[in-house]
Order: sequence, then C-alpha cells, then structure tokens
Amino acid sequence: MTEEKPKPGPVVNDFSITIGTVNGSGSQTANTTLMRAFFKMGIPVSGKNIFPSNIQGLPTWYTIRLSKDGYVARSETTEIVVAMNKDSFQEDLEKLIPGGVFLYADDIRQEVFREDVLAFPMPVKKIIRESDTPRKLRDYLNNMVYVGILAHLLGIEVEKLQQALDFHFNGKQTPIDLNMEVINRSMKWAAENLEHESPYRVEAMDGTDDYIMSSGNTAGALGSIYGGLQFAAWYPITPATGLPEAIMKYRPEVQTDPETGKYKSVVVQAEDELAAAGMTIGAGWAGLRSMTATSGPGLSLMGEYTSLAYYAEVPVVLWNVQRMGPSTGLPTRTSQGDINLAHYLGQGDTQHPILFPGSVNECFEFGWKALDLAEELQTPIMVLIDLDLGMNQWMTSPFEYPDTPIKRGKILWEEDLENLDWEWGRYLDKDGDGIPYRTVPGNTHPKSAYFTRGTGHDDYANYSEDPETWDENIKRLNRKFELARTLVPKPKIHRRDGAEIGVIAFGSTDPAVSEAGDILEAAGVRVDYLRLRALPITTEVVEFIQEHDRVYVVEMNHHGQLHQIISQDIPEQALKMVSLTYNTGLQLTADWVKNAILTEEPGFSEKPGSFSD
Amino acid sequence: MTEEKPKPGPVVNDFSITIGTVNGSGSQTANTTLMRAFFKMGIPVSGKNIFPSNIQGLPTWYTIRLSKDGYVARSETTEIVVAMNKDSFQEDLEKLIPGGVFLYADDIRQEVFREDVLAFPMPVKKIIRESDTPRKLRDYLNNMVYVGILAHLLGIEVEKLQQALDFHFNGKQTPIDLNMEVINRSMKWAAENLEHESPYRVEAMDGTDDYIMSSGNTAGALGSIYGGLQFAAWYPITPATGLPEAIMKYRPEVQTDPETGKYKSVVVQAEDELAAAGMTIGAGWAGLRSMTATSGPGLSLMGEYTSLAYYAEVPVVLWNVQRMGPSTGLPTRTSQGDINLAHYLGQGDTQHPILFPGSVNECFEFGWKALDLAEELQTPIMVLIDLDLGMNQWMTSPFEYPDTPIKRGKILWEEDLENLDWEWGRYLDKDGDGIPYRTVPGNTHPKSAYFTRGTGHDDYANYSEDPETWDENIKRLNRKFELARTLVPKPKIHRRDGAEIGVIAFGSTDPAVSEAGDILEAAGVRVDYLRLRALPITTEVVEFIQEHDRVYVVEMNHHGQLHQIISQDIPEQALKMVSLTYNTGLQLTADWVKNAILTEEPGFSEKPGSFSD
Amino acid sequence: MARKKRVNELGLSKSDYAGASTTLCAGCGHNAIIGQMIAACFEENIPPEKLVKFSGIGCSSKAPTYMLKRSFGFNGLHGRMPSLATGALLADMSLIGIGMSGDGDTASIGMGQFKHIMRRNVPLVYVVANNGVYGLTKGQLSATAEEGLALKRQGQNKYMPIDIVWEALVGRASFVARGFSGDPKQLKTLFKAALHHRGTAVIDVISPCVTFNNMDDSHHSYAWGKIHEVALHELSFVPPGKSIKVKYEKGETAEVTLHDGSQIILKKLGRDYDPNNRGAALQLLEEANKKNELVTGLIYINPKQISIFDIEYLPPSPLNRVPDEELRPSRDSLDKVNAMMF
Amino acid sequence: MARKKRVNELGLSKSDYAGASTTLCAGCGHNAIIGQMIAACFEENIPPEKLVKFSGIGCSSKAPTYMLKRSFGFNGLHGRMPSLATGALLADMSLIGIGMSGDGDTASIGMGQFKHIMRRNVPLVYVVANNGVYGLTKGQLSATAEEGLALKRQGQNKYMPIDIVWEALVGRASFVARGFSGDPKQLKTLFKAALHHRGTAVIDVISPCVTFNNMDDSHHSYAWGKIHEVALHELSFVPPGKSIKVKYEKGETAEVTLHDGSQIILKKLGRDYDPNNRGAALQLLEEANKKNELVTGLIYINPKQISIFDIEYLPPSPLNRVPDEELRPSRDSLDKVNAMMF
Ligand SMILES: Cc1ncc(C[n+]2csc(CCOP(=O)(O)OP(=O)(O)O)c2C)c(N)n1
Ligand SMILES: Cc1ncc(C[n+]2csc(CCOP(=O)(O)OP(=O)(O)O)c2C)c(N)n1
Ligand code: SF4
Ligand code: SF4
Ligand SMILES: [Mg+2]
Ligand SMILES: [Mg+2]
Repeated sequence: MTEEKPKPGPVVNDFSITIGTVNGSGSQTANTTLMRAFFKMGIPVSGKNIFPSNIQGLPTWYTIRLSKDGYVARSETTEIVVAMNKDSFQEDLEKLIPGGVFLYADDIRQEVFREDVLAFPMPVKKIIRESDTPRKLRDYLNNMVYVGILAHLLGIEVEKLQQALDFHFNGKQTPIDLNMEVINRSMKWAAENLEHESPYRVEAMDGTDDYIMSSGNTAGALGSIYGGLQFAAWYPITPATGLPEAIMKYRPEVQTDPETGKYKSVVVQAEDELAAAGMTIGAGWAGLRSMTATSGPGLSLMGEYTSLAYYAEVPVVLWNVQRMGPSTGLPTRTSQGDINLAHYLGQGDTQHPILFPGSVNECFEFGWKALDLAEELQTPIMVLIDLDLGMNQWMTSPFEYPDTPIKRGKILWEEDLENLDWEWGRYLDKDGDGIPYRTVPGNTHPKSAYFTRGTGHDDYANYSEDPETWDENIKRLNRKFELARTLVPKPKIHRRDGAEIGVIAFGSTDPAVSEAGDILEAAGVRVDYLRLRALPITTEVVEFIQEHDRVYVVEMNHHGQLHQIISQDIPEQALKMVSLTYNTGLQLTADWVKNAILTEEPGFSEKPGSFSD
Repeated sequence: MTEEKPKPGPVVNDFSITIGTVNGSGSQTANTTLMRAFFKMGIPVSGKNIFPSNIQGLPTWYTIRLSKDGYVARSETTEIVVAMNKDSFQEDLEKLIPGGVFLYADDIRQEVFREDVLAFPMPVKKIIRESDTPRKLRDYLNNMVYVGILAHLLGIEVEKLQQALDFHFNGKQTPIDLNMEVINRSMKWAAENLEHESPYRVEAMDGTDDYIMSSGNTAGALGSIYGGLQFAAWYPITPATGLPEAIMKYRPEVQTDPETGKYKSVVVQAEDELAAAGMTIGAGWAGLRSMTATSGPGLSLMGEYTSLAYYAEVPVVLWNVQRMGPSTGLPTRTSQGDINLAHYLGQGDTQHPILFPGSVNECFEFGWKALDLAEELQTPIMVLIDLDLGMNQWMTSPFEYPDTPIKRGKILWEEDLENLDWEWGRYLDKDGDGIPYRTVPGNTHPKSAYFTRGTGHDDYANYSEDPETWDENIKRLNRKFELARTLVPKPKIHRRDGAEIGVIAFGSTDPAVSEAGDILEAAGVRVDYLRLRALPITTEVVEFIQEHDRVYVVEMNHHGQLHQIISQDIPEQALKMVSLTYNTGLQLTADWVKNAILTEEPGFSEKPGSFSD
Repeated sequence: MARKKRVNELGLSKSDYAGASTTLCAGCGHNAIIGQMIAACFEENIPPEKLVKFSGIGCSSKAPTYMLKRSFGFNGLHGRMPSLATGALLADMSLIGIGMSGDGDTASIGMGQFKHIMRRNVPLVYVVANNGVYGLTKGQLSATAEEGLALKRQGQNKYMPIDIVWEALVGRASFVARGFSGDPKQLKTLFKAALHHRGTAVIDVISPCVTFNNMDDSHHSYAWGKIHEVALHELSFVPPGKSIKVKYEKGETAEVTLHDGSQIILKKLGRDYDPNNRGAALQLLEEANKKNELVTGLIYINPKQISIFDIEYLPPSPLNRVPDEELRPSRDSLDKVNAMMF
Repeated sequence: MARKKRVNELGLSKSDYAGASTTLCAGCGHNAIIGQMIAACFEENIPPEKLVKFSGIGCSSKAPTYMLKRSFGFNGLHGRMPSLATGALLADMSLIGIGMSGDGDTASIGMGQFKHIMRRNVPLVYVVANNGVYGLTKGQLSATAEEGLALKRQGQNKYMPIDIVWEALVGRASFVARGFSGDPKQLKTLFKAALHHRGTAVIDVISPCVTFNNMDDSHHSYAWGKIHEVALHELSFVPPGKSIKVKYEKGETAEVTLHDGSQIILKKLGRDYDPNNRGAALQLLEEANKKNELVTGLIYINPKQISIFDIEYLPPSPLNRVPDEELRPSRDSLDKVNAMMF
C-alpha cells in the first residue's frame, strides 16, 4: 500500500500509531487516554476506531495520527504499531512502514517475521501481575501497559495522561489511580529495559490551543439542544445511537427548568424506526422542535412517514449517521452511501434538503440550523454525517452560541388569528413564497383547527382529488424546495492562485481532501476546493463548477451519488465533473485523493491505491 | 380546455362518452357493458374509470373513447355526457363540447344551463319502476337505463350488450335478464320519446378482430403464472390489489396439479408490506419463483428488505402499480412517480433494474420475463405499471405463450455439486460475469449449505469486514447491473422519415404519445418515438438520443424522474433532452403531448393545457 | 327533544361537535361510532378545541373527518396512528386524544404500535372499529376474521383470529372495553369513561361492514352481534363533580373512580364481574371465545396505572407554548458544556 | 464419555452439528442456547441438511452462525425473521426451521411478525433469547425489561414489560414454553419437543446478557433466575418410535403426543399443571408475574392445531424441486385463458 520509503530518523509530532487489540477488552480507555494526552500537549491529533460489529473478543484497531501541521485525516502509513491481539498480529506487523516501531505483548507467541522494523516485546502480564491491580480487573488494565511504554518511548508528559484519565473517569480516584499505577510501572519498566530508542518523539507545542475534543454525535445532540429541541424519538442503531444518548446525557445539565426542575423536552426510545418517525412527526406537527436520528436501515424504514411529512408539510429533522450499506452491510464502518436515499426518501415526487456538516463544530451548528430550517420551510430536513464523524473523537474549536434567534417559521396562535385581515387556510400561499401558515393543536381559536392528511387537499386543507388542485399544490411544494436553495448553508471554498481544477467533497472527508490539496500543490497541481454543505446546491456551487476546467467530486460510496445529483441538476456542467469514489469502509486518506486526481489529470500517471470505481 | 370548435354532424365511431355516477351504485356494470358492446361491434375502444378513494356515495366518472383509427388514449374532449349524479351535474355539463349530447337523469332538478348542447332528460326512476326489477335491486339497475338509451341513440347492437352481460355475470341468467329487461325498456322508451337525433353513431367494423380485453393487473398475474410463479406474498393496496387477486382467481384454472389436484404455488396475504417483502425474499432465497405486488406506500416499506435481497443476491420480482404520491396522495389516480423509489430502493448503493410494460399484453410478457431475469441475475427486479394500465380494461392482442424456456439461472443441486471440478463458493464469480452460483435449502449435498447475511461476506459466504473484500463484492454487484443492461427488454422505436426530434416515453402513456406523433405529423412536425421498456437503458436508447437534435422525455410525475436518470447515465447527451411532465392524476392525452412539444419547438407557439412543469 | 337540551354547559350545540358529512356506506357500523363519539363529547361538555383526533388508514380511519370539525385532526399512515398520537399529545398534555383505527389497521400492519402505545400508557381513547375485513380496499380478510369466514374473491379464512381485547389485556392496557355498533347506548357510556381516563383506553368496537362482511353468520355482522352479545354489566357514567342520579340497591352495582373523580357505575347483569382483575378477564375471554360469545362492556380498568404524562419529566404548561427565549439554553450554559468536553 | 456415544444414529458426531466458534461474550446466556440446540439436534438424529436456520439482528440473532454449519441459514433483518422463515419453509416442507430471535428483535420491532407467524402456525422452532436488553447495540432497555430496571446510560425503565409467553398464548401459538439459560437440561428437552412439533413453537428463553444486564436484582440475570425459577414439571422427551425408558408412578406423569408420535413426558413437580389449557396458562402467568416468579417449562401445547403446511393446498414433494417443465402451465391452458378474457 505504501509506495515511498520513509526515512528513518527522529520524527517529531508527525506520525501515526496503530493499536491492535481485542474488542470488549477496555482498550478504548487506553487509546483515548493516549490521544487526549497528545492533545493536551498541544499536538494536533486524530483518533479513529476501527471496530467490529461485535461486543467482545474480535480484532479492533485504533489509529492515532499526530500531525504538527494539523492534518487529521487517516494516514495510509503507520509508523508505530502496538499488537495486543494474537489474531491480528501478523496483519498488524505487515501494516508498519519499514523502520517503524513494533510493540507487542510478549505472551503472543508468534514470530516477528520482519527485520526492517524495531520490535519491542512488552511483558504485559508480568507488569500487571506485579501491579496493585485487583485480579478481576487485570484484563481491563492490560492495555495501560502499552500506554506507559509508549509514554516512555515517545516522551509523553505523564501529567497529561493523568489529565486524560481524570476526564475519562470523571474524577473518580480509584480507577484513575489503578490506571496510573500501571502506566507508571510500565514507564519505569521501559526506562530500565528498552535497549533501542524510538525514532519517533512527541514534543509539546501549541497546536491545539482553544480546541476541545468531541464527537459529531455529541455535537449534533448539543446543537439540537441549543436549537431548542423539544422532542426526540429514536431507536438504537449503530452508529447513530450516540446522538440521542448524548441528548439524554446533556439535557439535565442545560435544559432543566430552574423553577420546576423539569426538562423542557421529551426523549422517547421507540419500538422501531417506523414508530420513531411517527412520533417525531406527530410532535413536529403539534408544534414541538422535533428530530430523530438513525442510520441507513432505519432511514429506509422511515420512508413512508417522511413522504407524509413532506406532503403534509410537517417540520422535522432526520439525522442519518451513515454506515456502510447496502443492507446491514458493515454496521461499524463508515460510508457516505445514503445520499440518494435521504434526498428522495419516500414514494411519489419527494425531495428533501440535506445538510452535510463537515466537522464536529458544524454538527453543532447544523444541529440548531436544521431545526430552524425545518420550521421555516415546514418540511423534513435531513442531516447526513457518517460513522467517522459521528463516533470518533475529533479536535474542534469550541461550540459557538447560535448567532441568530430561534426561527419558528410561520405559525399562528390565538391572537394572530384574531388579528388576521385575510382568511387563513392551512395550505394557502399567502406570501407567494410557497410557504403557508400553520396552527398547532392546543390553539383554542375557533378558526385554528384543521385536518391534516396525506391525501390530496386544497388550500383550506379540505380533501380534494381535483387534478388542478393537486398539481398546483405539488408545484407549490417544489417552490419551497427552490426556496430552500437560498436558505441552506452555502459551501466553503478554499481557493489557490491559478487553480484550474476544482474538487468538491463534503462531510468527514474534509480533512483528507484539504490535505490532498496541499500535497497536490507541492506536486505542482493546484486545486480549488469546494466543501459542499447542503443540497440542493446553491448558486456558489454552480459558479464554482463553471469557473473550472474540471471538477472532481470526491465521495465515499460506489455510485458517486452526489456526482449524479449535481449532474442532473446542472446538466450543462455535467461533462466537466469527474466522479472519484472510495468505498471500503475505511476513512478516506489524502494519499488516495491525491492519487485519484493525478491518475485522471493529463500528464500524471500515478496509480491510485484502493480505487473503488 | 378545448380550443378548436368541433363540427357537429354525423360522427361515426370517433367520439368519447363521459358518464358521471355515484360510486358504489353499480355503475361499473353498466359502463363496462357499454364498452364491451362497442368492442364486440369491432370498434376500437378504451374505458377509463376515474373514481374516488371511497366505497359508496361519491362522484365517479367513466370515460369511453371510441376510435375507428384505433386511438385508445384518454381524449381531452367529450362528445357525449351522461349525468346520473346531482353532485357533479354542473361539472359534467361543462365538460361537453359545443354541440355535444347531454343525457341526464330527470330526477336531478338542476337547470341545464347550456344552450349549445343537445340535452335529453331520462326518466330513470320511472322506467325502473315500470320494469320487473325487484325493489331492493332498483338502485343498482338505474344505470342500465342510460345503457338502453345510448343503445338507441348511438345504434348499439343489442346482442352485443347481451354478450357483454353474459360475460359480466358469468352466464347467470337472472341478473342478465333483469339487466336486459331494463335495457330493452329504455331502448323502447327512447325510440318512442326522443325527439332529436344524436349526431354520434356507432357502426360495426373490424377494428378489434383477434383482440381480447383485459387489465394490466390480470395480465401481470397471468404472465407471472406462465413464468412459473410459485410464491406470492402481498398486502392489499389500491391499485395493486387486483394483481394478486387475479393470481388467486386464475391459479385454480391453470396451475392445478392433474394428479393431486393441488396448486403448485402459494399465495399469502401478509400482515403488511414489510412481511410481504420478507416472505417473498424468503421464498426466493429457498428456490421458489417469487414475487410481490404493491403500490408506492407499500414499496417504501419494502426498502430495507429489498436492500437485503440486493446485497444477499436473492431473486425476487416486485410489481409496483403506481398511484399518485407523495404519501397517500391520490390513491385512486394514476401517476408514474415512483421511478426513483424503485430504481434506488434501499439504503447504501442499491440500484435495481426496472421493467416498464407499455401495454396489457406486455404486462403478461414481462410477468414471466421478470421472473427469468430475477433468477438469471439473482437480484430483485422491479416491474412498474400504473393505475391506468393496471386497473382499467384495455383492448389487447391475446397473451402469447412464452417463446423461451424458463430460465432458472445458476442453481446447483446435489448432482451438480457432486460433479463440480472447482470449489464452489456462494459468491464466487466463477464465470466472470458477476453472477455466482447458488444452492437452496433442501439440497442435501454436504457442501451445499451456506449462510446468508446482509453483512459483509467473502466469496465463500463467510462473514468479512475486510475493506478490499467488501469493495470487490460491491464491484461485482455492479457488474451484474451492467450485465442487466444487455438482458432487459430493448426499447420499441417507431420512426418517421426525416424526423429530427425524438420522444421517449414508457408505460401507460404509450397510446397518448403514439397518437400525438400522428397529430404532430399532420401538423408538419415529424417525431421518432422510443418507447422505453426497461432500466438500465440499453445502447439503443443512447443511439436514439444521439441520432436526434432534441429528445423529449414525456412522463407522468413532477420531477421528470426518468429524464433525470437518463441524464445522469449519459451526461454527454443530457443537454439534448427536454423533460415534459404531466402530473394531475388523470391519464395523459395526445393533445397535451402535442401541445407540450409544440410549445418547446422553435416556430410553434401553442400553449399546453395543464402543464405540470 | 326539549329546546333547552340543545346546548351543553359550554353553550355549544351538538352541531358544534359534528364533522363533514359522512361518505361511508349507508348502514356502516362506523357511522354509529361517529355518532356516539359526537354525543359523548357533547354531553361531557368537552370543548372541541381540547380534543385532537388521530387515525390510520381505512374506512374506520376516515371517521375523524366526520366528527368534531372544530378539533385538530391528523389522518396518518396505515397502522401507525399510535406513534403519531404519542408524539403529538406530548406537545400539550391538556388535550384529549381520540385515536380511530380499524381491525386491519390495528391488528395487521399496526400490531407493533398498538402494543407499544399500551406499554407507555399514552392517554388516548383508542377505538378499533372492528369489522373483520378490509373495507376500504374492498373486502379482503383481516386478522380479526374468524376461522372459516368466507368472503367473495378471498375464499375461506384459514388462520386464527387475533382478539383485540385479549391482546390489550396482556399488553397491559389500563382500560380495555368492547362495544358493538348495534348497542349505541353502551358505546356512548364507554366513550365517556374513556375520555376521562388518564391512560390508553382501548375500545374494540364490533362495527359491521355492510358492504363486505355483514352475512348473518359472520362474527362481525349486525345479526350475529345482536344474537351473541353478552353485556357484562349495565354501564353509566358520572362526570367529575356530579353525583349519581339513579339509586341502586346495595350490592347491585360497583363503581370505578377515575383519576379526575368521575365515576363509572357498573350495574350487575347476570354474572359477577370485576373489571379490576386482569387474570379473570383473560379467563373470561378464553371461555367467551370458545363459546362464541360477544362479551361487551368494561372488561378491565386500572385507573391508577401511571401514564406517560406522569412518567416524562415535563413542566405543567404545554410544551408547544414554551416561548422562544426559554427554548434555547443560555449562553453561559454553553460555556459550561464546552468546558465539559475534553 | 464412552467412545460409542460419540456418534448418533446417523453416524454423525456432535461436531457435525457445530458452527463457527462463538464470538459472543464469555458467559453470555445465548451460548447455552447454542449448546443445547446443537445437543438436541444431535441427539434427535436430525440430518443437518434437514435443518434451516433463520434469525433477525442482535447478539441472539448471531447464534445461528455458531451452530449447525452444515445447515442453510439466513440472518435477515431486525425483527423480521418470521416472514423470511414463512416464505422459505414453504419451499420444502420436509425441512425443520429454527428461528433465533432476541427480545428486542421480537418484542419491539418484531412484534407484528411475531404475532402473525403464530396465527399462521408456521412450523418453526421460534427461540427468543430474552435478556431484557439490547445487547448488540450496547445496553439499551428492551420492551421485556421489568419496570424499574436501571441500566447504565439509560436510566430507569418507566414502561410496562411485554411478556413473550403471555403474548404467545393470546396469539394462539400452538406450542408455548419458557426456558432459562441457567437450566440447560430443561432447555434441551424443550428444544427436542419443539423440533418435533408441527406448528410454531415459541420458546422464551431467559438468557442473561452478562455484559449489560446481569445485575443480581435484574429479572434477566443468572442470579435472579436461579432464585426465582419455578419449573412447572420435569420434562423428558421420547422420540417417535421409541418407548419410555423410565417407569413412573401412576398419576405422577402426563404425556403429550406430537403429530409424529413422539411424546413429551411431564413429571409433576409441586403443582398440577395441564399444558392443554390456555385459560389456565393465562391465569398462571398473571399470578406468576405478580409474584415475580419465573415460571419455566411447557406452558401450553396443542399438537392438533392445523399448520400452514396443512392449510396451503400444496403437493407433497418440495415446491423448490418442481421441474421446469411442470412450472409453466401448458400452451393449451393459455388458449383457455385467452378465451376467458372478453
Ligand atoms: C402501507 C399501506 N398499505 C396498504 C394500504 C391500503 N389500505 C388502505 S385501508 C386498508 C385496510 C383497512 O382495513 P381496516 O383497518 O380494517 O379498516 P376498514 O376499512 O375495514 O374500516 C389498507 C390495506 C395503505 N393505505 N397503506
Ligand atoms: C432496522 C434496524 N434498526 C436497528 C438496528 C440495530 N440493532 C441491531 S441489534 C438490535 C437490538 C438487539 O436486541 P435483541 O434483539 O434483544 O438482541 P440481543 O443483542 O440482546 O441478543 C438493534 C436495535 C438494526 N439492525 N436494524
Ligand atoms: S366498505 Fe364497509 S367499512 Fe367501508 S364504509 Fe362501507 S360498510 Fe363501512
Ligand atoms: S453483549 Fe450481552 S447479549 Fe451480547 S454477546 Fe455479550 S453478553 Fe451476550
Ligand atoms: Mg376493517
Ligand atoms: Mg436482548
């Protein structure tokens, strides 16, 4: 997979560590502790958990990339490997670059068959045995051994590890002490016993000032709460579960009514996704800021209800934390394969705006913006992220308080109706923008009540099968969609002087594509980069494509779904666009993007790595 | 709506009749009797039922078009109106062309406000009262009065009415006699009392020789049976219900085992569409020729299971008899709005071939072909028709016996496995065409069993989360899809000398588009017409578009879904294509198509009627 | 009727409770349900604005259109009315929800949601207009059709019926009743009681489909119901704050007091029956089903069972009227949240 | 073990019934189910090729991977195993279906399909590995969790539990049993009986999730089960054509004979219990639920209840082996059909 020979030698704050463990063994604690310690040392860092769809006993990997230049995409190379799992020992060893460092638990009785690496056996069992760890916790603390040994080898500051554990255990002293004891012992052992020195080192820097760490799911939950979320119904599904769980976790902190001590929101774990959709739509209809979160299989089940919400014009937000499909697919691997599904969800001529947060911070921002948009447009709004963005911890600038007041859209209460100088009808397009005024249950004005249905209706919500009435109504719905084009978040564009080609990407691939831009520039190819943040596409997107000779649309699915959607939206630009897709379940890398573009660019001939046509 | 003044005068076998009644009043018997009598007189005829989503008491219309030239599309004009329903009296009267004939029940005490029509009050109650009709049947026989009066006015042969009733009542003498008695009495009354003569007449001709009448649903059911259908699971939904009900009706006739007297198939009414999909897929997996039939809302519910069938490579056929959406929409009105839904059904990168029968006869043909294709490709095959084609009675050439033997695709039984000289794996692409070999439960060969799942797997059906394995498998699935391109039915092309523009349409709009071609030719505009019969598009479609300056894609939905799909498939031709959409719930008319094309064509300026942008 | 009877305590006439005129078939059992629901709401002096109607899809599910035009309503998806109602009712807990469903709607496609709304005890008058057939789609067998029922085009039912009342009992609904469209008086009283119950009140109403399933020997026909109905008791309802008008002999009646102080009076008919005993109710149903008896009345009630309104930790004023300023947590709190992140 | 015991009458060893090695957590109750199912099939001498495995999604639904590798299997969708099994089993009625599900799989998303497979009495050994929690998605409350159960991250369960056995009883399943992963002997016998039953055999197995719901006071833990289990009887199973080995005192046992002549022997334990009486079973459950008893054993059986195999009008040989020539009706018949059209 790696083509260039890396030069051994002291490398500071610029390498990757891959840790192979067994899932359910508590390695998450060890791995996030490591990552957080780097983060606290001011080193830009990212961590990716590659785990199986299983609870206990199968191979799991965690890769940590340290990058003094702030690149947080997955790297194709790994300079350090920690092998704790005998089942993946060989594979893990193979991953390492020549000259890399290989740490392995010494009870794995397998041959270190490579001679071009620095191998260190770790006496994991022994260190643990000699520690104060109670017998029944030993299995869980095994992993702290490599934390300690790495701390020694790389030069991690112990107090940063301590801080990470403080955070992890929420200040609970006993587990913190137990873990620290193992770390200290392991560091000591390493200092006394390791002969070679690692060529890789960490040094404190100031690359993470003002940053926090969080996952997209947590950010989406918090963003929704700061968007005035009042109702969420959900059904557990990986990788979306973390989002509603984070609502439940943070809502007592920030949403409690000071007088009554009660929350101002409801979270219901539904019996399935059909019910989650129904509850969410019922709540949205009745005037609550309402959302659900699911993943592909669940979104499939929500199709019929979403079609109703679209036609009955019920504001709701649907988060889809994408995993690899079709079908159950790879439920713990990442993908961006549900764009078609989300965009067209439902029978008939349905079409929904989609927001694509491209960072954890934006998950927060789009959390509240989606609720605004849903109520402004009175329609379902999709928010698409993926497992990588949703479940992994990312560095991010702190969440920013919304800079616009809550937008509730056109809603009429008793006094509004009383003061109206025109005859209100639920679906009457009074303002000519396609958006009617709505009332909600509880409104006691005698004119407020109306009957909502998924069948044909006229401006006054009366049942109608009249052809013209139907047609007019559908046209109005499509005017709303055109209006959405002007309301959804505009793309972020990064230009480079003289660039003749462009790249379009979105969501979790942003770091890889950004980095690829830098690499390409170094290789003499300048690209402008448009990070799409929503569908339908806005004028900026059209202009961007117009301005460039070629535009690469980079996405993590097989069919190039976004490429297709943009192509059909602006057929006059379609031939300029080239679809580049990567769809293996792993996160995109800058190398892959660079190679994929160079393969297409005239005058370059590098072959891409694993290129999913 | 009509622009040209029709010339009054004797018009033979070339006019339309619109009958406005109350639903649940038994008018269906009267209306189909009329249509069948025309048919038996050899006059090309079509009948369209425009009915409400209701069982009893609401306005219903039936339009019969007689066309000596064989045009069977709905006509925008109506020359004769029969008004039996006071609630639609006014509307019905307005429909009539100037000089048209207006028959109405004389107990509707409303003013005939038009003077440019020939109005005939009908003493319906009186005739019935004087007839032998038992009191409790009177309401049902009311409608036979207009049959009799029309018979007199138009010159319908009485024995043809008799034949139609014989058929309708399956030879049961009592109802036949009761109905005939009313018809005869009404004819007599008309002969004696009507002063004016109708300018419209029928005359026997030979335009229906060798034709039969049937609905698309019946034809689809029969086609499936002749395709060796063994399993169908379904859940009632208009307008698809008729398809499984026809299987149940005809299966005893043709599928009974002569020895045991048992059927060789199972039909299960499931508890919902999720279960119908699951059963169908279970059966398909276990080696039965298997299908389900539903409409939009039901298809939405089948998404997740279809995604599984796609990924696990289970052959099944899904019929979608389209009605107007989104949501519950207009459940008794026609549309072609589920193309996106069917094409992409499911989460992840799913994509399914679609067959588009364009006639009742083709419903039969694609009924068996779809089952062949599903097993050959080991994937779900969609068949899309609509309410108009599915539920209305159409003239059609008789069903033709399949001209190729049943194709079961690559299936291995005990002896096949025994004789294999390579190691079979369920998903191993031995032949390089993307299609693996399958075994089914009951196979007792020790190597035959494998485990099917919706999660990642390798060639031998073992669980796998390996990135490369996943990617390879998805690529193979897409090779199958490319292979489908060569196996699906090719389009039918009707060329006219010197035509520079083309039209693409599919399904139930065929008669309207064909007729429009003739009208356009008469107006000096020559169009070639490609009737698409399947997705993915075949090379013929690409060539057709290449050959023309402009290509109109005509469809009954709002977004121009087919237009979008073709555009993204061949972006290099996209700019040539113009989307023309009509989406009111009514059937397309030739006039609409003509106007829509002329509006777009340089040098013509007619305005289209009800043009759904 | 005397003139003064024509308005209720709110000064509303019965027509204030009416809906669009029905387009159901003449004689359809569902029309009786509509009529009695209108009467119950009128007589109980419930402001129409305080009622919200929900339904699935089916002839039965059209019923909300034909009643209570001054109330909000939502005609949702086939079988999935309960989830819609659950979400909506939490927006304003002072509203009274009426859910209309059919046997196809509830017992086939809707089985899951039916079971789960009961688990949550969402306050809702959940009426199943049960005709053993799919009316709107023109006469297919439903899951409540008795074994052996033969319908035109469908042939004989070969599968075992689902009993809505039985399902509600083991589903632990806090109010389980059965009515019959041919017994409008009892129906109205059941509706009244249900409107005052704080929890899911499942009322299985045998409601004949005169067009597709009204053969004399069909278990969902008028004729069959008239013959086989066994009322468990004679019911009357005493609204909150009112007192019992009729005097009964001691031991002749039992009372159930609802959470708002209203009372259901059960006058003994034939057998002793205690609607507070679920075990007995289950057994009763098993026996009645064996004997082909159509048991009607209040079959089970537990007015004390905690409802979702009590369970969810919500402020007393309607959630959907929380002002914008209160919806968004404070700026300070976000600083706290940011600090909570690593 | 003695050497000759290592193969069964088919000459197969137990490893011929094994599957891939389990990746469930060590100690997971589901592992006991897998072990006993393997043992039951082995001891009953069922050819692995005659078994077909189905499942939904969940840790429980992974079980088919870990047993019977020589049998076909289909791991379908969450909650929708029953429909898959229904379609597949009709393809060859000589096959024996085993359906593995979980409590989330069956009682939440799968409630509808669970109810409807019982109505149709599709022959299937339907095992619900019931741990009161969502294992695979990491510890959310399931619908069978008892009121008040508190789980990490989830808080307390506020809703009423769904009782699988109760649901199966009113759903008219023809075979209803409850087992406990901590009582493997009984489990194996229940599986044996179920494998011979012609109809849907619902077996609710309390199967602890050691990772997320095995607290001593949780109603789905080993500890709780050990203390609260009340076995209704001691079970043994006599395969078809074999005779009873142990001699019992008169009155001490009851027998149930299955359609293939095999017998279930119920030896009395404490109380008299007749598994042919649904009404009594319902009542038993109500009481047991109140008393927090974990009643196990064969709770209800009706070996005579007609199954879908008997109902559907099918030829005796497997449908999926009908030769191509017979699949398509004759050319003549199509002429007849065309003539039937107008
Ligand atoms: C998802 C879905 N599937 C199917 C239908 C078609 N459908 C409409 S009503 C109905 C059955 C209605 O039966 P029931 O609930 O018993 O009501 P009834 O008409 O008998 O009162 C069906 C199957 C639908 N609307 N939606
Ligand atoms: C449609 C759908 N929604 C959600 C999921 C996620 N999911 C997988 S397993 C599971 C619950 C499993 O619980 P249970 O059936 O009790 O099995 P257990 O793991 O406890 O044995 C869920 C919700 C899914 N696979 N499909
Ligand atoms: S079809 Fe049946 S259920 Fe529907 S309205 Fe008519 S009588 Fe009522
Ligand atoms: S998580 Fe629970 S149910 Fe899943 S394997 Fe582990 S112990 Fe079993
Ligand atoms: Mg019904
Ligand atoms: Mg579970």
